Amino acid sequence: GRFGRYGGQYVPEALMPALEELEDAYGRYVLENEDGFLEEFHRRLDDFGGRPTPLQRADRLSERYDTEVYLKREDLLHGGAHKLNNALGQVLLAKYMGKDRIIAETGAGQHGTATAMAAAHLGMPCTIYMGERDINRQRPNVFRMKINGAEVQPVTTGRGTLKEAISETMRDWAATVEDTHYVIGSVVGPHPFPSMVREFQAVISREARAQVQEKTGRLPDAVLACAGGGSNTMGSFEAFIGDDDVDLYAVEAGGSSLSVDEEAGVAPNSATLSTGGEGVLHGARTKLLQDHHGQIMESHSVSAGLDYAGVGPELAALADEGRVTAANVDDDAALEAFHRLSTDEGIIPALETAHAFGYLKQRQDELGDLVVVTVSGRGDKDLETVIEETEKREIGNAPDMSLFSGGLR
Amino acid sequence: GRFGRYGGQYVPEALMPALEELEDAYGRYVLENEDGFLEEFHRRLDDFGGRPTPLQRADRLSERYDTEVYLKREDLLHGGAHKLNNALGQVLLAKYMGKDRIIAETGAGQHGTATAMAAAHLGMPCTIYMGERDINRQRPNVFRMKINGAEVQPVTTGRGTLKEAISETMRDWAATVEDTHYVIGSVVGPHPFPSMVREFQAVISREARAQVQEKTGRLPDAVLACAGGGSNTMGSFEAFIGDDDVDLYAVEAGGSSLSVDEEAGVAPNSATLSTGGEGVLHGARTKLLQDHHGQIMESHSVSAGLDYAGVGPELAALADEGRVTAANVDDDAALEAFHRLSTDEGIIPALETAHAFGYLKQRQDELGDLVVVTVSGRGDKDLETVIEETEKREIGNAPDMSLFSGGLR
Amino acid sequence: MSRPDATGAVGTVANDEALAAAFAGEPAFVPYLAVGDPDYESSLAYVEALARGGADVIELGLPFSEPIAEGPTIQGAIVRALEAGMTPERFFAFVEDLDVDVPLVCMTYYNLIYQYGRHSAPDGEDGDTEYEAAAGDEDAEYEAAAGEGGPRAFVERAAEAGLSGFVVPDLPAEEAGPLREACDEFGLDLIFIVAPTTRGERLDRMRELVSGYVYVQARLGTTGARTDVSDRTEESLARVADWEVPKAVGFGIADGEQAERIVAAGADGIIVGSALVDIVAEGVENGDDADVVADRIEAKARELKAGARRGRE
Amino acid sequence: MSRPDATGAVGTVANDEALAAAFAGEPAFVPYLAVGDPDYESSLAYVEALARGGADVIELGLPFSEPIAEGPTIQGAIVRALEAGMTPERFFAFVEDLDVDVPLVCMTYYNLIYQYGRHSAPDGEDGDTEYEAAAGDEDAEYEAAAGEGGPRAFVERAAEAGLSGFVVPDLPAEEAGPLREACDEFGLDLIFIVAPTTRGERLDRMRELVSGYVYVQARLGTTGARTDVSDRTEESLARVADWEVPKAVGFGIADGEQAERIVAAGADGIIVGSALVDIVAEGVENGDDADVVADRIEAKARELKAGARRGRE
Repeated sequence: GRFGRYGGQYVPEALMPALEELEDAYGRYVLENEDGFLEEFHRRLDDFGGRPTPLQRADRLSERYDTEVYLKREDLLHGGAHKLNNALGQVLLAKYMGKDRIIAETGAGQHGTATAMAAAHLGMPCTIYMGERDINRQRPNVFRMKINGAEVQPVTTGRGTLKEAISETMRDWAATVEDTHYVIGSVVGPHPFPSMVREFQAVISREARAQVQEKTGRLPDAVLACAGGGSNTMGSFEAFIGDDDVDLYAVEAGGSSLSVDEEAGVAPNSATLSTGGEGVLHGARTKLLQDHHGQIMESHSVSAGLDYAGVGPELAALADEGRVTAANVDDDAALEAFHRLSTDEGIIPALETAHAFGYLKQRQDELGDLVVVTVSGRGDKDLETVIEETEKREIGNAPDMSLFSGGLR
Repeated sequence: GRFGRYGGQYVPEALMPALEELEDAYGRYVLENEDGFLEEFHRRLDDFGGRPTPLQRADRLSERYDTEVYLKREDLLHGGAHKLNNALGQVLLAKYMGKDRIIAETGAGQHGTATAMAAAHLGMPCTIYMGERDINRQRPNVFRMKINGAEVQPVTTGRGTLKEAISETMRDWAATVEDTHYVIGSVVGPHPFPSMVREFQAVISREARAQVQEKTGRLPDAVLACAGGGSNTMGSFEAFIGDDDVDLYAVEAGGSSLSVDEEAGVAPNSATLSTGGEGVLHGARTKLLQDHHGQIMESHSVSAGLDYAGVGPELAALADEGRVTAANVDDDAALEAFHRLSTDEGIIPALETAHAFGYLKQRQDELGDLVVVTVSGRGDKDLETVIEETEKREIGNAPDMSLFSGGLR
Repeated sequence: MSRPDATGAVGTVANDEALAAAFAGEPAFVPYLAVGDPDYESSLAYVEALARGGADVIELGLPFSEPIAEGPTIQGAIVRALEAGMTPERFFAFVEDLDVDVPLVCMTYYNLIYQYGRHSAPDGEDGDTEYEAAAGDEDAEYEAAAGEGGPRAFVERAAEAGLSGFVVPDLPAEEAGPLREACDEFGLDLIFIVAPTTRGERLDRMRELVSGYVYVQARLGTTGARTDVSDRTEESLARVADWEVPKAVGFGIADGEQAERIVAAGADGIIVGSALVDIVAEGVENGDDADVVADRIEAKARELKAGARRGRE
Repeated sequence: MSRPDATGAVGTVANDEALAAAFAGEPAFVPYLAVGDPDYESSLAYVEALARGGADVIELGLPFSEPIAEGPTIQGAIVRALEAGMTPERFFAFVEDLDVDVPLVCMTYYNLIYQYGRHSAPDGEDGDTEYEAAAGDEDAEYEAAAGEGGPRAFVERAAEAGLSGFVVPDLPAEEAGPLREACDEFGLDLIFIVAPTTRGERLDRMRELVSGYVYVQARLGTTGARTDVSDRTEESLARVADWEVPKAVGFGIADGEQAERIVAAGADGIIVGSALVDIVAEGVENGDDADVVADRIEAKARELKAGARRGRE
């Protein structure tokens, strides 16, 4: 449960037995494949989820940047993002553990929809906690959860965003821990979640590593992945960690600025790896955006899915060690990259994903001859935001939005 | 170009040379694989599109209906529907033909988005015609097209729906036919479109036939696919046509009623195979919804993608021959099936797709022991409609919509 | 000029020499209007105004709900006519009501021709039964009930109404066999459109089937008035130069000057639709009296006819 | 009762026997309030009212922005306190300002303990500099500047302020080593929460680390007043029956009757938070004077204390 100085289990005592039980189940089913868990997991990931996802050469970006650019297409996973890898793994594990209810928190709604889908697929009742403000920003995702039969619990405390939803889910868990499994959505939280979620997401890089060698005969010079909590990042890096010549870039949300406003308790970014300090949040010691007292800051990103004040402890440790390079890209560059990938490659990426492509553009000359970028999700969920945010700025390569002056409706 | 009494080329003379040129190119590149067209097509379908799509056992439906139900997951194709198979094929063919511009029509927006994606992927300028009314009903899809760099041309004539958009696209083509390729979105229109689109979509059933044998060791008793124009249907059936023991069911939209209102020129359904008469529309002789004068009726379905007054000529011929059974399912049953698949299997289907599942429910006892149903697309695009239409009805298995009384925003 | 094997038998009033004759003298002016636009009575007045203005042949549009070959102007006329209740049977009644002395050609889409008389349950109100009664053919009725469509019934009725021929924009030579046969049976002409893209074998095929006149499409695209005359007009005319039928050029002719240039380029006649429909549309928009609009149409017809004449000088 | 190896050296005013002593006589009443809710001055009055009402120990909540173990009631109090500007340094000032004669326990989340004194740029305004000055330890200052957090500075300051111990709801025994060590160094108690799910080895581990008293969680879930007393309370008490520290039961105790039942079930004391915070929240909502609210709090405290006493009879 430790990654250098990070990790651990900073949770109420009532949850500790559940974490011990989960650690035991994770060891037996996931690491040791007891009862054929892994076969079932991978069969369902393939048939229900659509794995393996392709590794696609990006013809026009490769030409534009004079670098071989390959895309790991997690946007094609069922639900539209890499989130299902983890959600399906955990819901299945909960089933093996004999749990009979699933809870999860969600910010942008991607983890919530993935969990609701996985729970419906496996016949598990499911409650998703979501901040009221996020519910209003992400109504289509809320509806998808409800359509999949999940109960969606609005969280009205605080600003009504991800941070509050996590706290609220922990509260539910504290009361129901004996028969309920909490599906944490990223490589965050108390041990064994960071390891377990990374293990479920590692399928991304295990596939990508084999695919890139098959297509190009070699390993890439660099792997780029956007980083919020870090599940996409850790999943995209895991199989390459031992390949010392493969540079790993975790691209965080630079937001509107890397500065912070302590008075207001706001960091207008989510660049936790680059700018955060060590602390304890949501069950783990890791890097955080916090004020000097240790109160957690409100983070910000144009991409709701990166908008989190913490980051996975293992990723924080890898960044400290220098194995992973922490980078960040601001809102403007992410939007520009969103439009670039859409018009040049016919792939509308999630705004989270767009950050990785923003970095690719900025550092195209330094990343080597062969770069793999994970397309962590599709951008359908972000259309409304992209319209609004594009209108506010001068984005040279954006299409004319005049048809949409009234928004999507 | 003939399928029994159906098919042909009923188009303005100005377009005939283009059809001859297309027929020639289709024969050389697609049928005879000149210049390795098929390798490139399938490589791009795999890497860009995400093929092969899985064939998934639907565990809970299988139990519910006491029949082995397998799902062909075209909803996992890039763009969210089977439409890309055809769009990518045609845009690539246009490139091989030396065309330098793509046009297409779209109704619900699925074909338009697929074409815009394929055109962006292959670097072809692209204009999509779409009825003004459809634009207002399907704004997210319009935005996706624009984001992919396509020009979206609103069609203001008539009711501003698919029918008018097709006519308008034909007009553009009549003026630009020498350097422009018209990507027709279904197995409709003049020869060679019905054959060519079927051939591009046949990848669905070629994969499914191999997959179902691999998973179950046998061929299915029945294959079910929803039918609007018929591209999903023909794609889902093609490889099974020669398997006489495999029953093929084309499920059309029964709308609110199978009756027609000649006075108003409205058929409140799109059940062309079941209720239509022979006639000539949009370049082909086929079955149509028309009044006794031969004027085309306004069709209707809760599912915009099935809402078309014609049907592919080859499908009409197969239905006449009895090889394909024409069936239909009304709006209520389709909505019920939409909710069923969502809650039971964790797959939110397109409303088009839901019709096939509505039929599965109605005829569960008659379809045999092993049934393959094509999930032609995902339902994200239909959320708004589902909220509205579910609120209007008594759908027993629908989730509580109270969170959404204000719609998606 | 009709095809050699045309018979004109079967008691029709159509004159299969009428179209050829219309092109025999000076360059022909062939105007088009959508029948029933904006209403039956006005439309009668407008067509008669065309005749007074010097029309040599009149193309009467029977509106179809999906006019894929028309531009926005004529499409607008078709929508107005359909909304005012135009049907194939009313169209024939209109032809019979017309008091003009020039040959009339029906321009419509194939589905209306194909469906006519196929259904056995017409609505009495709009007089569809008339034809069934008039046809009085038990076999044909049975065929219709059995769902066998085809152009014969429509052509027979057209001949009876006094029409001289057809232009069917969505019926290329490849699909025209049955209609050609019916036209031959009832002595009507079948006009084909030669497009700027039509070349080689396609030309030969059409030349074999065409009668009355050939409609030379001046440029690519759909119908609609333009201010330029495409360079391609001369090329197109050259391709059909040795055909035995008269060559009428259409698509985009809007004024006398253009008419003059087209005829000077070698056309035997000019076909004008959108420029005339524009006048109807303007009248509808301004709420003008039908008389006033008819006068404007007549004046426009005179201008075009005069232009065509000048082209030959 | 403090652990045998606690020293209480290093010039602290904390009394490491204070908590044990508070449970020594009759059943202890241990109320909780969030410090600074709804403002500094009112909060002082409310805590003093608790003391007047018979509190034997008072748990003072230092508000943290992510209180994952709290229910909606205490969460509301924390939000109000943070909005009113409560900080760790003000919290210590508050403790020093308090005029009460009962031992005080700091209840907070680990990040605030961990961060304290780590940053070298406190804002003078709220008195953060005080600690830096008071500490006067060059090494500690260097450590803080280098970003090495840890509980030592916080515990030292707490001892100086006169606190007797800590309850840290997100710090299980596994992570409690450094805090336990610092508490030992400065003579403070570290209270652990035993949950209904705590069994076997986990109990042993906590028993080894706990001092002051053990907080027995009456039911699963988060803090919050309830009308029922869980059956699990007795089970939980049984699990810690042979521990040498007093057993205080909390979670869901709302009135004197419940307090009575809990003590009758074997508890050495009762912990009550939400029922008291409810009174504060009601006062805020109704805009009541702090004096009036303080009286209500004192009355509620008396009721609970009386209930606890009855439980022992």
